[in-house]
Amino acid sequence: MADLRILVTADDFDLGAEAARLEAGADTGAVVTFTGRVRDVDGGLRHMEIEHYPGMTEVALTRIAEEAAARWSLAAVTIVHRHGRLAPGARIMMVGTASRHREAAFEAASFLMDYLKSRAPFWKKEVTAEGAEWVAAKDSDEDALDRWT
Amino acid sequence: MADLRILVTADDFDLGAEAARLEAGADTGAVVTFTGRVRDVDGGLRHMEIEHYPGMTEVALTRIAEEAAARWSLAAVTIVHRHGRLAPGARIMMVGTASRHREAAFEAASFLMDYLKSRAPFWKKEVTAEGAEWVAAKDSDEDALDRWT
Amino acid sequence: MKLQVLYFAWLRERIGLGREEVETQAATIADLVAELRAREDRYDLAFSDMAAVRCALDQELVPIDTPLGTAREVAFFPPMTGG
Amino acid sequence: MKLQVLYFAWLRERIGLGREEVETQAATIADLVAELRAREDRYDLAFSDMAAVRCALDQELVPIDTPLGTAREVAFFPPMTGG
Repeated sequence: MADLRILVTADDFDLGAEAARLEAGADTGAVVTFTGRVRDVDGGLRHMEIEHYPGMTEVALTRIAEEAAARWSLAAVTIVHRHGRLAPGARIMMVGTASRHREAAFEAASFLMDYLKSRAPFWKKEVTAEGAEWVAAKDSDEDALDRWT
Repeated sequence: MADLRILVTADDFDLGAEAARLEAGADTGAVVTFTGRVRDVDGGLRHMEIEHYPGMTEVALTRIAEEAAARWSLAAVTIVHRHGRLAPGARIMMVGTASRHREAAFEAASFLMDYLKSRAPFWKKEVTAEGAEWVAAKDSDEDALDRWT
Repeated sequence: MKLQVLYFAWLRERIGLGREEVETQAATIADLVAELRAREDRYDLAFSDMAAVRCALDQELVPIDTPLGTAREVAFFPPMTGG
Repeated sequence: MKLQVLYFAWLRERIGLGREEVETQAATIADLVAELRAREDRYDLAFSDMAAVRCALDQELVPIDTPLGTAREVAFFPPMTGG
């Protein structure tokens, strides 16, 4: 069974340390990580606020990780997601997968991201000089799930 | 134009530092990394030796990175590949991509790996108690290129 | 029965609270929404576009017509935007 | 003409050297291989299965029937196994 690590935190995380943890098994040949970060496209972003649903968040992320581990041969899965106030450039979240082979590690990481985007209870709000606005969900994110069903 | 970083080295590398470098642009929302590592499946591996073709290696890796940057909208591409003697568990190489969106970062990283496997002049040799053996190329690695053409 | 009802993101902001205890005889989540909307304008406004509302029953995503059954917690929120 | 000829991995091991200067009038890489095979058994052995040999001309992967032209460096090696 894959080693699952789920972390929901206000704090920043250390990608190098998370990757080192993923690499730990003797049979792990491939580690893929995805890191999401607060973009500041127009230069006007003061900060981002991420709200979540404590309790359900951990349950939802664990379920998504378990689903990935059931579909691909994985030694380890990591999901870290921050909440609270994040400055432009800050890391928001990461997923990581460890496997024998690159295909499984890549596909599982992509799967985790697609499900996390639309099925984990996080909501982003962007605060600019003009005010605050909740980020709208994209149809393309919902559509991305189709390729896994 | 994407920021390309190509490094061929005998030394280990710091994935966290490489990822931080990839994250540097204001417009980067997504960073994907792949790390390859010496597996010891049967417990009998003493070490791996990686030979390469100095001169051609850098040219080939740069060309692969440029091709990825031409196909996807990327802020940065990193390829690091080690050579020489590597112990079981050691990191062999990494690729990293930075983009606005996750799809481009994932696809480009997968593309880089597929080309690097079959088009960059590296050769792996496994040394066990029984002797030394050059790793055979896999048909599946050659076939993996088909999806990009 | 007594239910914990939770609101997130702009639903929380429009209704003006994140959690409340509700006494209800509603059979389904949709019935509960109808009861809440009848209460006060802020609820009516928050739930005016149900296509933009998702719900969870005891922390599991479910359709709006799901029976409340013996659930203890219902949550309402917009489509998720994590990652 | 004078060419730098390089060998890697098991080609290097079978031939017993990694690099040599070769004086040749060969028109193509395939012609050069034929010349080398005629020289000594160790070359003949190394090049006995050309399906397992790849080549580069001035550090660029090319087919075996590529003309040598004004190239200065030819390399022979098995299929690559990086990554």
